[in-house]
Amino acid sequence: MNDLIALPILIPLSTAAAMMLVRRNVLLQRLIGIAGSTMLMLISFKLLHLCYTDGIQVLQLGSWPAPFGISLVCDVFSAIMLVLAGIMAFATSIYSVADIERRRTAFGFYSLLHILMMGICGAFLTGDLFNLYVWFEVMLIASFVLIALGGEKAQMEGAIKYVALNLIASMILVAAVGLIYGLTGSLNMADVAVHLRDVPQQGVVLGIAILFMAAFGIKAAVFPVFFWLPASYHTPPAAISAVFAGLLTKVGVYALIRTFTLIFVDDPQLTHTALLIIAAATMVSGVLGAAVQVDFRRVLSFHIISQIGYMVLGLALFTPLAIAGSVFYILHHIIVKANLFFVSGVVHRLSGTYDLRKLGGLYAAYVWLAILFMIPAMSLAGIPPLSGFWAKLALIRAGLEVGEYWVVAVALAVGLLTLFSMTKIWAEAFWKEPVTPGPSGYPHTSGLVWMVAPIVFLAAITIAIGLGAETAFNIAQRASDELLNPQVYIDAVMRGSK
Amino acid sequence: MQLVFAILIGMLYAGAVYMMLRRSIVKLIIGLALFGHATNLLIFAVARLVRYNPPIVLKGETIPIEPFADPVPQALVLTAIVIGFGVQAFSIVLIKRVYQSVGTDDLDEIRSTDS
Amino acid sequence: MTLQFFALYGVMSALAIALLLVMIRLIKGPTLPDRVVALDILSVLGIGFVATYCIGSGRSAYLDVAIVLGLLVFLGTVAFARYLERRV
Amino acid sequence: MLLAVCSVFALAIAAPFIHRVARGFSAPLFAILPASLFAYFLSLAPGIAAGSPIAEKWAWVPSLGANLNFYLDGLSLLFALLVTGIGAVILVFAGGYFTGDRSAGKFFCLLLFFMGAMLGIVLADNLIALFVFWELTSISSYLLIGYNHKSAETRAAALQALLVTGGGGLALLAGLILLGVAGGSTDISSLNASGSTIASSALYPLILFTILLGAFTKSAQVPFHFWLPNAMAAPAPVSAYLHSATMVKAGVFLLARLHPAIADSPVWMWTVTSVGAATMLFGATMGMLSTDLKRMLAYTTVSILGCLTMLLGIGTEIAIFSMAVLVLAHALYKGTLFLVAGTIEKMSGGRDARVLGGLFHKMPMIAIAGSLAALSMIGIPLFFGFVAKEALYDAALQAPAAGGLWLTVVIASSAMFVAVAILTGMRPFFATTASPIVAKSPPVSMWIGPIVLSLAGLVCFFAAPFLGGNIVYPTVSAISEATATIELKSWHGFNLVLALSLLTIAAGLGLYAAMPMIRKLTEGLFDNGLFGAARAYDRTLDGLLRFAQWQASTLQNGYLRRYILVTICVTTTGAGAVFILHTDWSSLALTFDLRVHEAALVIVMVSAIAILVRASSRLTAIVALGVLGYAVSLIFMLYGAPDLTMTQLCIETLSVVLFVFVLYRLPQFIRLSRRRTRLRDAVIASGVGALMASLVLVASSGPADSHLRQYYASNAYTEAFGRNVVNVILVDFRALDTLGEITVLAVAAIGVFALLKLRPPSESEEAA
Amino acid sequence: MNYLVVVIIFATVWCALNGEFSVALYLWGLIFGGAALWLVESRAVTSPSTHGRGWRWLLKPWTALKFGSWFLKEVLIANVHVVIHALSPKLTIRPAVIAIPLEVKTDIEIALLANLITLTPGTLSIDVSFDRSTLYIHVMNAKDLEAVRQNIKDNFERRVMELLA
Amino acid sequence: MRSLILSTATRLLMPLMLLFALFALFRGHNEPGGGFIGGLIAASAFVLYAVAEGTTQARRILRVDPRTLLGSGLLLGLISGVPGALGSEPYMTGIWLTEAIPGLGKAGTPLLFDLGVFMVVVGFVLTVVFALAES
Amino acid sequence: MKLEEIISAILLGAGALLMLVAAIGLLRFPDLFLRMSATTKAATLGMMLFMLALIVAFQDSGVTTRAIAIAIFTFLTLPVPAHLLGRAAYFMGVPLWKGTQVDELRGKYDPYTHHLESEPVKSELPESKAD
Ligand code: NA
Ligand code: NA
Repeated sequence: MNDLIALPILIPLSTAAAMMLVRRNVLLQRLIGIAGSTMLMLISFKLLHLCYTDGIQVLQLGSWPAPFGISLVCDVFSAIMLVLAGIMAFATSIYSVADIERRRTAFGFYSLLHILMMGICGAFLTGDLFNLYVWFEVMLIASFVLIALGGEKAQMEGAIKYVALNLIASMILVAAVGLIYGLTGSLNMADVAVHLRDVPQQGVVLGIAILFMAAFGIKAAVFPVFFWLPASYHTPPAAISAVFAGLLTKVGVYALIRTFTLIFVDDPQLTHTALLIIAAATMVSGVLGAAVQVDFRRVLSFHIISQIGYMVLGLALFTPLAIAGSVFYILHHIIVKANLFFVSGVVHRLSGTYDLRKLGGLYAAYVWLAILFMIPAMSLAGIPPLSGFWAKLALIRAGLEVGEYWVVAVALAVGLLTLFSMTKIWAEAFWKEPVTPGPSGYPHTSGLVWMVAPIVFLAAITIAIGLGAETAFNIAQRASDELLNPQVYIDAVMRGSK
Repeated sequence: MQLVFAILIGMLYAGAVYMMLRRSIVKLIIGLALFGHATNLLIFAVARLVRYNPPIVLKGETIPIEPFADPVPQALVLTAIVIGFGVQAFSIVLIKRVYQSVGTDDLDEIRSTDS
Repeated sequence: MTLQFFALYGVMSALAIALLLVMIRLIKGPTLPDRVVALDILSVLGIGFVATYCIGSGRSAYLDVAIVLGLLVFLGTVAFARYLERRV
Repeated sequence: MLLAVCSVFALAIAAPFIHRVARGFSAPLFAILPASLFAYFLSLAPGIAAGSPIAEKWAWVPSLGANLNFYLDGLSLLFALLVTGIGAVILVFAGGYFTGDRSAGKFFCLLLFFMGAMLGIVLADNLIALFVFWELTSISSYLLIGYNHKSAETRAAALQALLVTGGGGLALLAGLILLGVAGGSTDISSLNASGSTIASSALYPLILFTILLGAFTKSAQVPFHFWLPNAMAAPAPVSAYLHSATMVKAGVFLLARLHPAIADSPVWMWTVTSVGAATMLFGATMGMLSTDLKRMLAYTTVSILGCLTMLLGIGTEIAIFSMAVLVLAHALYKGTLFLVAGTIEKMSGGRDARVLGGLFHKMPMIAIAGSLAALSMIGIPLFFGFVAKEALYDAALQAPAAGGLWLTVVIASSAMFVAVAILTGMRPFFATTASPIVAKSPPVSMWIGPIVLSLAGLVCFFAAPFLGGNIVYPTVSAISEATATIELKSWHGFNLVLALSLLTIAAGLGLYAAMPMIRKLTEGLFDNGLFGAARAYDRTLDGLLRFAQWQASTLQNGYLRRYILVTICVTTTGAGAVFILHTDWSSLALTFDLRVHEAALVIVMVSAIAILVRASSRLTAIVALGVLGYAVSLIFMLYGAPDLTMTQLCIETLSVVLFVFVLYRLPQFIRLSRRRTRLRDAVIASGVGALMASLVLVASSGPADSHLRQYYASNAYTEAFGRNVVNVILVDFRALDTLGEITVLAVAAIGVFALLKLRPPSESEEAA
Repeated sequence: MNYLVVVIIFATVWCALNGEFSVALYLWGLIFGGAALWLVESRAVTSPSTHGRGWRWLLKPWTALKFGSWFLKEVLIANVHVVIHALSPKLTIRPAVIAIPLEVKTDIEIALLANLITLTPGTLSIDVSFDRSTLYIHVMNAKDLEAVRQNIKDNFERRVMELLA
Repeated sequence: MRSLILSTATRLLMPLMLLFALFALFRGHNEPGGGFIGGLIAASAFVLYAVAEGTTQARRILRVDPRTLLGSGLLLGLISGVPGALGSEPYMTGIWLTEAIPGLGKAGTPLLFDLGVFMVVVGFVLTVVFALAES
Repeated sequence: MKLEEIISAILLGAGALLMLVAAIGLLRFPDLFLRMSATTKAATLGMMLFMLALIVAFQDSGVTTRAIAIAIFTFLTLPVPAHLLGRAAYFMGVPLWKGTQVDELRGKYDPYTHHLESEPVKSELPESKAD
């Protein structure tokens, strides 16, 4: 038995709980926060290594055999996601030292961040549908609080929309889980996958599949249910936006991929065609939304949607290469998108605004920042040899291989528009001459190194993934192989239980 | 009774949706609360309803006496209720703060963070 | 006719009618305190309900529900009353 | 070769630092690397001419077919020499051009970066690697065009170039992938060996279309030409290097590189040739009619690119031969002319061909370089341009189809080149002006480059046999399989081609003489943006943005109600449709077995819902919500769930308390929505209700066989020592759920506390 | 002293809740009762202001029993009235809100009196004046207001004082 | 605002409610009850006190900040799973004393977990209610 | 049916009838105070009867003690809401039934401190806010 798998859940929780006990001491909170996230990152790398060499890892909590207890399952896909969560936790913890003021820290920012991580890691690890719902809720409530933490007016307005729409998604999810239990009498994903095949009423199974799709789709912010994201993601401080933008929506994508490769695979004609259309519409509407924005972070927010479309595209195409492409895309996008939000935070630090119309002159004044922006921005636009290129390449190749030319055309066009948006930010914030006079009190450079260090760290990862794409892609392919052979997963979970 | 409960759950959902589509934030929260009730009852009912016998092992026995109610949906619903309570508490405080900082409870006037 | 049957059908029906009457008051109001009173009596009706159900099902485990009803539910009414007074 | 490419990139990265240290001497320092690479490649030429290309293979991302494979044959050698040789010259020139500019480090970095990418393109033997470098040139071109980024026009031009070439690049990516799929390999050399397989593949039309799109946009073929003249917003060294000598030829290079693989079809022949011809004619015309020095040069570059494309379309051996020669000749004279124009601009501040004149005294060396280059462009014997033109005429004459047409285009264009050459290379120096133009004298570093390049035109004329043997022939044999039978000679003797050449020059002189009249006639006719592709680009971009604006204001309109409406409708419609269509409704058995008290509770709940929906007061709504909650808890009790009942009762009570605490200061409900809206919402709500009801009904219609229920019930007491199975599930069997759940509570508490106590500075000030 | 009494009562309640009176349970009851009381700061419960002269009524079981049976009787009789009023086709009631001057002084006395009045059908305590001198009650059917006032003073208040004195 | 009748009733009811909360907590493994219900009842007792006597008084009575209960409850819940993981069994494996404690029944780590739940629930409700009442 | 079952049934039936009466009272009585009278009273006795029925029916010490505990708890909690609601009703200006003979409480609440005095207070109550 392998208790290591539980650590990505337990480490953030104990970190968070410990910090709840030292509420007054901001310095100690920061220390514990960074220590906890470092541990999380290291453990997740260890897990990835373990999964890659030894295959799927399973932990039956409380020694109750599957499907009766809750199984924690770590396959390569989960492990990849955990590694990303670890990296994000680490980077955000450091970034927040400067970006999150004392008042927010004193009111539990670091606890919330770690509980968010706990929920995210739990969602990646669990092999149980209801438990997945619970982790979604943990994540959700932590994100609710983080998005509202600070109480600015814009935050309040964004939060109400975020909360309302995400709660609807949660309710849909839990109803769907309940229906699954009614149909199969089971909650363990592997067990459900087995039992669902024998259900006589396939109509209700499909209906439930759509409910799952809707619930995870809302969480992932796909067309046409993405509204909450652009309404809220630009409202909290940059550190929070970054971790949301990078990780949170991807949990929805993770869940979509997990359920639609493991559980709802019997009628891909219907479900995956639906996903294909959703993917295309998501890509387009997201990128078009971004095209007209004039706020740094709002541009980025709309792009999240667009890129979620790419990730769903891989799932919809449903070939080994496509799924590997999706996994790779997630892998790349989390790092890159979070980094762009980090950069936006630094930009705000330096010029006091996120408004592209008011920004300018950053290229002349801060070349290092320009480079740090360019790396993730160009990666996002799919410019080789950065990470985004390989992700796009895999997906486009997968699309061409199965002859879905229209979707490839859409994906390519969206890629161009992404480039358009990135250059827009570049031209407005970096190239253009600044509007004078800027807001008073800026640039505000104290502690800036805390914010820049994680940006450099993530940029280095982006370059490393780009140049060392073979390694990353091999891991993604392994994940894809496992995902497309659900029997392996089922066997691993059920091993020794009967 | 399965039929009656199905209809009841349907009505709860309908009420919830109708409330959520109103312009007042308070109604939105009430709608979400209704949604929660509907969902809890759905989980409870879809796993079959059994009258009288709770899943409790009586003194001197080692298993509950059949027919006993399925304990699983009970545990699930309990979890969902408590989670829902936590979320609801947060939500209603949130609407209070929204009202304080925006000065209205008309959702149609809360639009500044969208384009 | 057994006690169980009487409890589950006869007594329960009477309580059900009482419940509906309370609902009518709840709908009619006319003032908010009237509605709160209706809410308040539900706890007593509930205790009756629970007791009857205990007898009808032969399971005393439900009795704890009655304790909660007796000990706790009035808190809602108390909060309401305090609120109503403070609102003026 | 990997080392060569990497060394350039490494130098690019180091450039800003070196520049900071070396200041004015940095440019010559930088030039050492390309110059030595030039020498290195030149030293390889004999070997390659002898028929032994050099291949180099490095695995990169083999899973995606991307490898750093390089291949040096005649074609790549020709272009590699151009890239490095002209690169070295341009670097030196740039050193003078940017004298005193302390931030020029960025420029050198980008220029070197571009050089590395361009070198990568011409050396790559792998489709994906080629594409990688291809995109890098687009990006560095963008950054270089926008070097003077404070001007909005410059930024727009840079963006335009990027979008057009980037868009084409994406099409190219698809094309390359398809090509890889059709040919079963991503290695260009092996694809080139399987041209017939590819041409017969069903994917061939698509492959051709996408690859041509990529090549045409990059090489500024009509109708994608417009970005190139606008790209003249770039500093002169950039225009000379990227937009004349190297990058814009990448498209041509690509067509040549893939020629064996994809050119084997009539579609290719007709498309490529006619697009090329149209571009040639159009570019020449526009070049002649322009007044801005750099635009004139840009348009003639477009024209030459068209010509090169046309030659590749014709595809005969002589055509390809001619293409190779023209590439070389054009790089030399056009590079010079761009540098000359750049110097004039830098020194005098003017670029208008009509006004400039009399600059010879200020910049004699530049004047000499310009004149030499102009003569080469005109095609005067003794200059390499002459050799190129001869070959060109030959190729057109020998074209297998429509030769007359191509010849006409070539002659007409060449005549116009004559006028442009005089206007750009000679007139600014020798014409007399009403008032003398104020200008400074350029430093050595600025004239040494143009002089070297223009003299190279002379040298090449005389070195034609050497070039033919070592560079042109290997190029031809790299593209077409036949062994080269044509010789590159400086002088062919008096023949038809020479006669045509002379005719061309005469016509060109005539055109030059008639320029003022032509200008007057065509004034305003070809104003930029008035017609053609540039306008289409603007309109597309505008339309797209308008559409995006519309989408944003329609979808993301800020109305939460609308969001909820869409979310719920989409979910319900989707789930409902598949569910209803795929369900066997006949097998559904409905049971109706309800006790009085159950019915009463149901009635209570339904009336509570009714009160809620119609409530005009918030407090009534809360009371009704409370009643509903209590009723739900009693329902839990009726079906064997005392734990649930108690929890629900407690929570309902506490919820009432919370609601009461919070609603204390909120306003009363007002009926805000219209009747029609309410009706619509009611219909939607009923739909959702109906769907959920039927889902419950169908999902619970099968036999109940939960193995979980059985397992928990039989093990709760014996294994987990608890009689209350529900509690055992909560704290033991599924304790992880509970752990998550209490975490939710903890977070909610922190959240509420923070919401209430942590006010933004603005609000706390108001309070104080 | 008061503290100990309360803990013992709590231990008894603990056993009652468990439905079993064993030594082990009683001990746990003492522990948990003590803990609960400690948690709420025992003074709030055991202070004289709450209990007046303390828990001496425990030592007068006879008085307590008499008090209990009297109260039961009152409830029974009054219930009949309420049933009649509620079911009679015409409303024949004559309600009133009247003030009752109080002699009882401690919190527990006043509260017990008020609660008894409320629990007994036909009467309802509305509030106690701030200076604790007057109790305002609602009477459902008062033909003679003075008689009602007198009944409350003589029966309710006297018995409460008797029990708690 | 203070009501004598409410205050007096509260002083009696509140400890009774707490007692019942403990009862529900300890008996939850065998009869209806458990950490959630117990916690909710205990919290309700303090809420009642807060309504009757004011939040300041209620906070004073509770002695610890309810937010401390959150952290320590979570930690307790978390740690209760550790003993099970010390051997070769997975995390959260229940460890039970072999003999039942007289008057309480069998004791094991799942009950500690339930205690953690209890603390978090109390902490949650009180953090929320106190903060709301004070705002 | 055994004797204890019959007794239990009678107790249950009587209790249920009392609750029904309380509900009828709640519905029929014309003002808030009368309604509260009706409910608290009938409920008191009705509940006692129910608890007795439980004791008789189960004849189990656990049930007996808990039933008694429930009765005591209820007695402690029942009057409190009635008192608080009545008080609130006065502040809100909820009208008394027109047949009420006297209202000695009117005018004795201080609308600002919310203190109840034994003598009439001078200041006026705000107008009705009932809904
Ligand atoms: Na989310
Ligand atoms: Na929820």
